[in-house]
Amino acid sequence: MEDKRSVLRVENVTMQFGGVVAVDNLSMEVFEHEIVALIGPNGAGKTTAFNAITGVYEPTNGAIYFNDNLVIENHPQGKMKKNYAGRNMGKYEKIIVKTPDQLTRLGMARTFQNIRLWKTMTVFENVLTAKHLRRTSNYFTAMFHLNAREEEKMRQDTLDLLKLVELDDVKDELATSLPYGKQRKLEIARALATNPSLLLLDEPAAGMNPQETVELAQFIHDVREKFNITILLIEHHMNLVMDISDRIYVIDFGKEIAEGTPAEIQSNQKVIDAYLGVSEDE
Amino acid sequence: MKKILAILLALAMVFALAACGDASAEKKSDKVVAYVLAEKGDTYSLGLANNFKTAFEALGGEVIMETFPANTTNFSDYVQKAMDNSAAVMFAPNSTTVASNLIKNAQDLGVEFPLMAGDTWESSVILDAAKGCDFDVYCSTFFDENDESGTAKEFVTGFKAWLNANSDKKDMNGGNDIVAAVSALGFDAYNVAMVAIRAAAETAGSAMTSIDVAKAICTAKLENAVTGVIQFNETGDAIKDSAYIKKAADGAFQFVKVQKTANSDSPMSTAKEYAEAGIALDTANKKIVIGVYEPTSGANGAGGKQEVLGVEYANSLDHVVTIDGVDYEVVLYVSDNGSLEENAVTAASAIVNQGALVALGSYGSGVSIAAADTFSAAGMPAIGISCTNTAVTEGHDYYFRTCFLDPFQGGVMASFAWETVAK
Amino acid sequence: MKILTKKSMCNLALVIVLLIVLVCIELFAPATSMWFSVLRKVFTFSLAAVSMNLLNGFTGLFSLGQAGFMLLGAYTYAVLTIPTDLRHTVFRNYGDSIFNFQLPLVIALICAGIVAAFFAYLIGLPVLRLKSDYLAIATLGFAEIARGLVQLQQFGPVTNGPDPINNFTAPKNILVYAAIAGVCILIIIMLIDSTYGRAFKAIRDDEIAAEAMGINLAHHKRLSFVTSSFFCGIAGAMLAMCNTSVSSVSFTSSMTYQILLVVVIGGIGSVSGSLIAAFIYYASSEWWLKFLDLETFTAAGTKIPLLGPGFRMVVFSVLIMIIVLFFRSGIMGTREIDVYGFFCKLAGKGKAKKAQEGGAN
Amino acid sequence: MNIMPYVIRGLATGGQFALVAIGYTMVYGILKLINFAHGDMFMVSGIMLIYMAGSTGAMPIFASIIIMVILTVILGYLIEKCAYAPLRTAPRMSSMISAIGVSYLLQNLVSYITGGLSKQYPEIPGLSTSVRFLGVKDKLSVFVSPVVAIVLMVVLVLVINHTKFGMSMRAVSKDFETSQLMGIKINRVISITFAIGAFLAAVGSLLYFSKNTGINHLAGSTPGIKAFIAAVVGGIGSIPGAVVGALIIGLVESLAKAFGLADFSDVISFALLIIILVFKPTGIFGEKVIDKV
Repeated sequence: MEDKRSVLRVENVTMQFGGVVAVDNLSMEVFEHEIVALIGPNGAGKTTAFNAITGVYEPTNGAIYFNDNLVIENHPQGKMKKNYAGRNMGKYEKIIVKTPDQLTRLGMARTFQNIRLWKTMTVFENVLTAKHLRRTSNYFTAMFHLNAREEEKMRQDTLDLLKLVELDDVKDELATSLPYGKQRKLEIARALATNPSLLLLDEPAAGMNPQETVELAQFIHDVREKFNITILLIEHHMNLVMDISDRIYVIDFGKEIAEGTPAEIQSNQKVIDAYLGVSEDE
Repeated sequence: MKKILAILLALAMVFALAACGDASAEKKSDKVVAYVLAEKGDTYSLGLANNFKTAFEALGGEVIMETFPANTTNFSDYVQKAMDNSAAVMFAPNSTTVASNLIKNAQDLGVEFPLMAGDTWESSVILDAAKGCDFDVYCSTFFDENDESGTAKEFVTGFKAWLNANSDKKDMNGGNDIVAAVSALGFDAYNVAMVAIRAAAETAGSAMTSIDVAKAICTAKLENAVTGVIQFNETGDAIKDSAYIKKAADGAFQFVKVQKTANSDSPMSTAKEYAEAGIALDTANKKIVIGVYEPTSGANGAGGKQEVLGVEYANSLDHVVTIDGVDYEVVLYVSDNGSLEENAVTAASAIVNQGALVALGSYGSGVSIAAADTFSAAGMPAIGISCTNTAVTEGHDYYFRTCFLDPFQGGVMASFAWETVAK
Repeated sequence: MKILTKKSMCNLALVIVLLIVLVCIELFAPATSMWFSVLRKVFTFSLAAVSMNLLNGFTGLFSLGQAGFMLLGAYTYAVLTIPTDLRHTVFRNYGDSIFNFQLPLVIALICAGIVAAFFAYLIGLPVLRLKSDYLAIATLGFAEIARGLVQLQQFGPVTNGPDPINNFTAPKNILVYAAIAGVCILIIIMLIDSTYGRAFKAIRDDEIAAEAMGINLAHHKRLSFVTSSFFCGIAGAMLAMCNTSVSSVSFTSSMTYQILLVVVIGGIGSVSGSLIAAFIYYASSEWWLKFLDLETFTAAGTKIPLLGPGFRMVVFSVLIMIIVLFFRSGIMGTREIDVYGFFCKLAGKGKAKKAQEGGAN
Repeated sequence: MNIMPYVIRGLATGGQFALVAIGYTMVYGILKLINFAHGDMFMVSGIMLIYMAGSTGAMPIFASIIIMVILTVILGYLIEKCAYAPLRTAPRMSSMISAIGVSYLLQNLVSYITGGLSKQYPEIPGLSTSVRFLGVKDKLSVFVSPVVAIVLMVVLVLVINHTKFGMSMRAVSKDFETSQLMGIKINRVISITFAIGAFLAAVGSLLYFSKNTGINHLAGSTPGIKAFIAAVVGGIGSIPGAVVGALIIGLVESLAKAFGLADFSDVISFALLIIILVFKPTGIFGEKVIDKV
């Protein structure tokens, strides 16, 4: 495991809103070309951790490294200094804040739990617009259409991408008129259009029937192969997680309670207790 | 809740601070102080205010001048400022809408010094507002209703009869038959135009164009005008050397005095040169159109309508011109500029569109200036009736004017104010 | 990118036809016809409407500051194009203007745009972070501040204080207005079709998704706001040309509401909608519906009820309510003029049915 | 320089604006909508009284005041029903444009009826008499306004915090959908909110126009905008905030005039608005709202 390059390293990340500690000192690592899942019962802090990693929230404490260089670091400030309940109090001094678009520029693209496609745009335009991030033209060359070559390349790449994800047959449909499964695939395709090296999926199988979940599992697997990409996903559907994940982190009440391959996790007593509830005497 | 208490405590503190402010500390300047209040962004108001300031300071007085933003309705703070600076007179050349609130606020605050303004205050709105005030309200104007001299008397009786004969005309005048100065000016402007048209007919006959009328106006002279002899100087302004001062006293304007100042201008000897082709005489249906470019709606609607009435009354008395033995009917075309500068070009183009030979108006300097280029492009002369800002005629060869100018009016009121308060 | 697809060819043809009509009006219409003053206003306000649409319709930023930027553009243009000899007469109350040179028309227009864009950049820094309705009020506040400051006598030498500015170069030829408006609107259309235009539309549809796809919100909002204000400045300069005199009194918030009305009638998010609506609104309000304001009498002398000064504006305000309540998408909604598509529909009625059966089996 | 008269008149304008500002805050709290037409409703109630009891009308003053208040409340109710209810599900921009449309309609309608001329507000027996207090001579309405504003504020705060209806208003302002699920009749709550806002505007117009008696169709625009700035300064959504914000705005403007900044008085209140929006968008009393992804 060690010779693999570390793509994402989360160090002692804590999220505390007032008195509530949503994520408590979470540390995890995702290596190149891996599919890692972060699971946990409802309200375990998965989504909060995910939003801290993707720059939507600033973590109260801790650091996040992407391809081994520091992207986010923070330590308790102001009122939070007094009532900070977590550990590693003094370990982090620097304050580095990245907005979601800066992280995406670095190569971390994400999707959303409730699909957020651009509703007035067609399938093709949704993916084409995501190409905007990797543009080389500046405002004026684009305004006066002097970047015709780059525009042509963007459109061609979008077509190729849509073919890869088998959405080219509906490329001129309005994005929101597609069936649920296809909308999810489109959202992933749109994320891929920003040429990411790490894909972050926020409960991709939410609201899907078993048939669609199986198709999605296969799709995520293909994406990793075709695009040679690392994937971190948070999910509820156990069969999806067990089916495609290389490694799994389990968190409960914000704390990490287990880490390992799907087989280890299935037999791990703490995980079972967390999910099925434990008798009080533990 | 504790935030509310904190804020109310702070307000009480401000109260206490205000209470202990010593009332006696007003600076006592030895000079006679005049407080001038003008509307920000209003060309007429600021033009008059600046001229009053220079003239009053030249006479040895001290002037505090402030402006208020448009649409202000509460003037108590400004009146309070005048009282704090122990002003002897307040000069506030503003529209009647502003004046009605300003006078009422001055009455609330128990003001003793007189309030003065320019010609806009010569209207029934001011009479209502000034009812029961224990300070004097003066305004300068071009004409006085009970001026006994010759044509004025004849005009007043005729105009009153005409108003009472047509109820819709009376409504337009604000529901009464008080003769507004601007009606008298409208009457004179129409007659000057007629003199010019007849002079042009003499020289060019039925081939005459609006250019001939313009040239005729340059050297025109109206002896028995209601507002005194009318002749134009080099820039096209009537040569005026006196203004009537009136006081608003319980429901009517009382004539106070004629304030004279020297005016060294000499009348234009030769007509100006005009390049444009101008508009031809409508020989086909024997009609001469005179454009009436006035605000009949918007903030200055009231004044504009009264001006139109003066022109219409004059038209009812004299509306036929014989050119080369043929009788031409003189017809009026009223175009409303809604007292807004952005309508000026469209309203003026409508008059040009009607093929008028001369345009009369407008009430309000801003709209007049805005239309000047449209008239000059069409080669049509225009006679300003009550717009007093210098910019109306300056640089516009086609624009003339029968009323006096701001600098004149500012100077006259400054000398009148100085005489009434400084002695 | 193939520029000359069938669709754009037809649209181009339409533009050429309109140009020919314009040239005819310019050459043959009688000098006094109302077409001139109306068309000048139509071109001015269609540019203003399209630039407002770029901001409200394509980027989803609801701003009410258009009157302020037009004011800045109009003043910049007017002050920079007064002939040096007339300069003293225009600025007579304030000594002399601090600029004593006269710029050619095109350069002055660009300066008008640049000044408006510069102030847009300044006010944009603090204001663009705000939520939609707060942004509307903050920009409305900016327009009022701009008007309040420009009127100040202390700024006399620069803006001539409250006195109107006139005697600057004000062309009469409607083709000049058509050219200026045409070039600017073409640039805006090309911008909307470019990758930045797509980024603006992404911000409009879903800001959070746009940020997640790597679009720097603050930067792109500022670009859209500054560009829209740049073209608003030019529209302001054109308005100065139309009115041949500029005074801050006419740049009130009701001018912004009028432009908003034009954008709403045309359809928020449709450039051709704004153009059509600008023509209909200004042609009728300046000319066709002018009779609503005049107290006209029938032959028998009885007064036609309701007609009278101010009635025209009542009709327009009722029009806004009807459109915003019942025709929310306006004339064109978010569609653009598609002459080619229009003819296809007409010509291909039969063909389309057959194609449908063909496609079905 | 004795600033007491400026302070009193500043608080007076502040009090009058406060009653309008409360209307803005309540409507924004519930519907998240800036009711542009609120200022014009204030002006319409003034014009109504003129046509009933002023020079043109002939009804006794007290009867016409009561009728005016009732008519204003009905007007507020109608505006909500016709202009905002149909757009409840529409995008935010449409309801904002509809608000601007109503404001435009009211202004142009009154301008058409009055011909654009300003009319004189009738004498209100109590309020219009001038009186001397703390060394300042002015109309009674000047001294009464801040008191009335604070009293009505206290009454309203009690109603909202301690009555069943008040609770439903708070629920609706916190979360629209869930309060519907909880069986609160949304439309009734909204209509009553508009009615209260209209009532306060009517009382505010009584106080304001008895002092500034010349009214034309634009008389509502400045108070309307100043009241909204007050609502934002105080913290939109909070009623005490609206009153305190209005008092502050009134004071700032009067003191600016006192210290010779009269030329800038309109610019100052808008500058204050932008500063508050940028540095403390929730205003003095507002609470932070975190919108989740």
